[in-house]
Amino acid sequence: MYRPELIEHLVRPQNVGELSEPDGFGESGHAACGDVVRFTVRISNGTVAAVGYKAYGCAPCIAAGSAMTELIQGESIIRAAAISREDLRRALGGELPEGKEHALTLVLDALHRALEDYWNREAEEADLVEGYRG
Amino acid sequence: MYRPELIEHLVRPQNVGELSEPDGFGESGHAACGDVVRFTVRISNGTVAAVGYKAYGCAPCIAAGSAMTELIQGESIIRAAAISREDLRRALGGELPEGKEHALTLVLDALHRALEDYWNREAEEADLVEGYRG
Amino acid sequence: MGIYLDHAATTPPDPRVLEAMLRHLREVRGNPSSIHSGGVAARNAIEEAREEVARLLGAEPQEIIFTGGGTEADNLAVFGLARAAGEKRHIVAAPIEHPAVRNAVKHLEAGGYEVTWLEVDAYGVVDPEAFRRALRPDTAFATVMWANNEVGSVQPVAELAEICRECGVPFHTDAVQAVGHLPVSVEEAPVFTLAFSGHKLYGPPGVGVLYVREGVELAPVSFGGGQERGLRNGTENVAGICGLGVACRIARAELEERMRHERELRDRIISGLTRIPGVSLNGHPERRLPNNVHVSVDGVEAEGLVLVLDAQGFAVGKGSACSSGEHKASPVLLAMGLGEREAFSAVRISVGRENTVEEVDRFVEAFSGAVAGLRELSPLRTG
Amino acid sequence: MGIYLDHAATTPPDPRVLEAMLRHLREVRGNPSSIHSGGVAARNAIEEAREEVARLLGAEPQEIIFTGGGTEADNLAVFGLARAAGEKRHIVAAPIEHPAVRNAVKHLEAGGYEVTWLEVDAYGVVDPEAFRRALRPDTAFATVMWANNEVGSVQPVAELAEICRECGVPFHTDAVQAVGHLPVSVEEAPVFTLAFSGHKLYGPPGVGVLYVREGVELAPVSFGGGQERGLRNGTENVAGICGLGVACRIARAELEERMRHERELRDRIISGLTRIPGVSLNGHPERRLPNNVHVSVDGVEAEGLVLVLDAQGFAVGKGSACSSGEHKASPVLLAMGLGEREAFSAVRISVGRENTVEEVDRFVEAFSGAVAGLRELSPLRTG
Ligand SMILES: Cc1ncc(COP(=O)(O)O)c(C=O)c1O
Ligand SMILES: Cc1ncc(COP(=O)(O)O)c(C=O)c1O
Ligand code: FES
Ligand code: FES
Repeated sequence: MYRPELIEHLVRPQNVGELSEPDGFGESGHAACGDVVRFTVRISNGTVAAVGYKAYGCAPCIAAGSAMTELIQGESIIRAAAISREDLRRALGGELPEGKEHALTLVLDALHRALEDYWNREAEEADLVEGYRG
Repeated sequence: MYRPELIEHLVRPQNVGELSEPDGFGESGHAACGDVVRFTVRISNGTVAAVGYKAYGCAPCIAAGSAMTELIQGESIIRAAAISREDLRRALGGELPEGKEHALTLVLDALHRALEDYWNREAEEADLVEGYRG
Repeated sequence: MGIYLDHAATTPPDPRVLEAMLRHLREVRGNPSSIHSGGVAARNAIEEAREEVARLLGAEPQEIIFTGGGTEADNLAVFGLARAAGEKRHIVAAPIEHPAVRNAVKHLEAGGYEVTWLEVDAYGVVDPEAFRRALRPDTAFATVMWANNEVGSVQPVAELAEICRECGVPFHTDAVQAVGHLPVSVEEAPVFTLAFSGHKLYGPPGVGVLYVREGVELAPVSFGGGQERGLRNGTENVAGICGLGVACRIARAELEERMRHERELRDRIISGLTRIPGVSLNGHPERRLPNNVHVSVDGVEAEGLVLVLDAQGFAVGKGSACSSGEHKASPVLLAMGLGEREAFSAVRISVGRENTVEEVDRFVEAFSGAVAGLRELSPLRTG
Repeated sequence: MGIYLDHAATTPPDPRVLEAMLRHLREVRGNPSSIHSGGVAARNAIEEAREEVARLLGAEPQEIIFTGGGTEADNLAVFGLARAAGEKRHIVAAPIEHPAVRNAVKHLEAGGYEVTWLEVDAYGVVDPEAFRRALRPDTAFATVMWANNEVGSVQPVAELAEICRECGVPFHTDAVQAVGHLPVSVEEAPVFTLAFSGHKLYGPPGVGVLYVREGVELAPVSFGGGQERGLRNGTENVAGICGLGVACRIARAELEERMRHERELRDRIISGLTRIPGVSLNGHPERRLPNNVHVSVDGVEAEGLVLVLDAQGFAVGKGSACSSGEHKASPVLLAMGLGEREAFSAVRISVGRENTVEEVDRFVEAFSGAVAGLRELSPLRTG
């Protein structure tokens, strides 16, 4: 049913946890299936210096979260944000069973929210620094 | 399906053939199944001195004919005529499969006709001797 | 090979069953319908197996119909009873039935039958008084399973069957999980029909049984050479049937010992798992299958747990074996009042003959560790 | 063990098939619906077998449905096509179909379908032009078997299927006697559905196949856990399915050699038997199954002949295997114009892989002797 790569991520998930005082926080939940994924990231010099993830849900969801942390670790924010559905799928060994593809959506969405959160904070900070209020 | 006793009679039928100039001749056929049994008997001193049988039909029919010849051989006409369905069934090892019981009917009927034929001839002969015509 | 704790999904065939099957596959040459001695040997082997099966159930051999599996037997009962009932178009059924019964009844419902779906209590058990009230003069048949395949609760089938007999309503029971694991007697439970499946009692796959009480009328649902009194057409699976006969003979001889052993392991697992916080037993605490443990694990989805345990060499089930491919909450658990999340967190552990105390102890430890790991992962608990 | 010449009734499983089955029965632990690795192994084994089957037929794996036998596959096609056809309530069928198709069609006929029973010629073969004329706009489906199980005649199925395709009528063929004995390709014959059975091609008993062409709609006729795309519900017979996969692989690899061997033996038997006065071949002289000999023996009833031969160690069949328990003339032979007596005198000899030239020569001699003995017994000939 699931590829060995996926099982490996499920059984030995990487970067589990929640960073304290993260630079970005993103969470996504799928209403229909009840699954939830959360990313916390620390960014330094425009690259992902640390990442923590938590997941509740189906096996692909848990595994995809773990795979994603490995894919973004040390990458520039831009490249992290550009990681595609296909990249993630590949990291899990290929095609997911029918009806499980939304696990990828969930994980991508949660990551994008974490990165967005970071950008928003940056923007806010910049505002504060520049004293600018639109 | 069939008992070994029946198979034995089928495979090595006894008293096959037709006596030449028999004292009694009897044949019976079953319209529905097309089976036919024929007995020829030679009677001496009121006992069955010789018997021949022929049969066309199902296995129980062939076997029952053979079994019957063994049962009557050497018996008095009275006892031969009294052989029952149950005697014949027993000689074939017991119960026949559903729908095959008429093989016994057929064989009993053919034998009874042969004995009747003998009686009729006897009666006729007696008539001729006594010159009696009713 | 790892430790197999999924006997409710399928049981590995007993070596004695394999031996009997193999003997037939190698030595018997002939279609049971053939009149030569190979055919007769095949026919006799089937009839011997029929006697073994009958003996296990307290039935007569001519009341046993061999089918191609449990589902086929259930379908034959449901459709056969419905079609034999003529104008009567009302059905009484439990919502906790296996899909083999539930979906067959639903098909009739879609075709115009009226179905009274009974309520069950929190243990998944049907109330006999409610059952009695549901019966009507136009009830074609009623059906409640002997024991549930998910939560393991045993139904008061003898009582339900007795009610049906009083009311003159045909009663079918799906005893797929019960036969070979509990005493099942059609003398004590006056059911009309009863289904079970070879591969659930250490017998072969691909062969099942429908018990049909003498005098009960079933309309045929398959057509062909007239085998099994015209109720299951097609050349008989002689080897499978013989294997099933042996499985039934063994079950009869070893049932008590089997139950004692399974209960011991089951109770050990139940007490070990329910000691973990947030783990709760589903199904009836006492009136349950001797081999069944069914728990919900707060904060953990079953799929991941099953796979993590699998990676450690323990095979257990999630939800019902038959629909475990889908991400849908089991209707059985919902009918018992569980929420969606509790349903998705349900794991079924079902022990068997060959399991040992040592194995289940190792399992409890592994389970505890796996749950801890997955909970650590969960964003729901440590917000 | 004697000499088995009844392969059309059932074939002894190939040792390689048994080996594969046994491997699965012993080693694989898991219901294919289970998600643990035992379940996954079972699932993978099924999918591998599906590929082997597809390859033999020139089909795609997803077009293969595993069933519990040939009859089940035929029933599924007949009822599945009929119910999927909605308002169309006309059926075209050959009178020489096996009961698995014939009785299913008759059941529909009794339920209000109109059936055109085709005529067959003296060889039992359907005329394509008459077939074309029988098709109507309201024809739900048409069905003609690939090769007849009694007389062995092969039908022009590719042509019939092509006519159906032109007319847009679904076409089912029962290829139970053909697969593994003749080249059967769903590429060359554009059938909609095609059925066959494991135990007729040296595979396991209790498992069959329905090929369902991509896009063809079948209404389900069984209900349960949704296995086999919901068309054949119930836990899969994994060992049986794997065995069938192996049987199909072997058939593909060895078909030509098998056919050559069978034809040689068949022709030797035909020429030997037809040399006996009053023995005549039934079925088509050339377009017949490579393993089938079917003769009528003037003045002898088949039952006795079969049993006498059996006592000498030769297993042959009388009439059709599926109804040989009854004393009824085969509808197939009657449709071909034989009289009742000729029908009752019919014997079927079907050779197989393991038979030798020496065996069939001994058989011809035994046959000749048995016929002579029974004729001597007959009151019909020497009045
Ligand atoms: C032509 C034909 N169709 C269908 C069947 C039915 O197959 P099974 O008996 O395996 O169900 C048979 C064999 O009995 C057959 O010869
Ligand atoms: C209670 C119950 N009924 C019916 C079935 C169906 O049996 P099978 O899968 O052998 O057709 C099962 C098993 O899957 C079951 O557990
Ligand atoms: S089932 Fe929806 S992401 Fe897992
Ligand atoms: S079938 Fe009628 S006597 Fe043989």
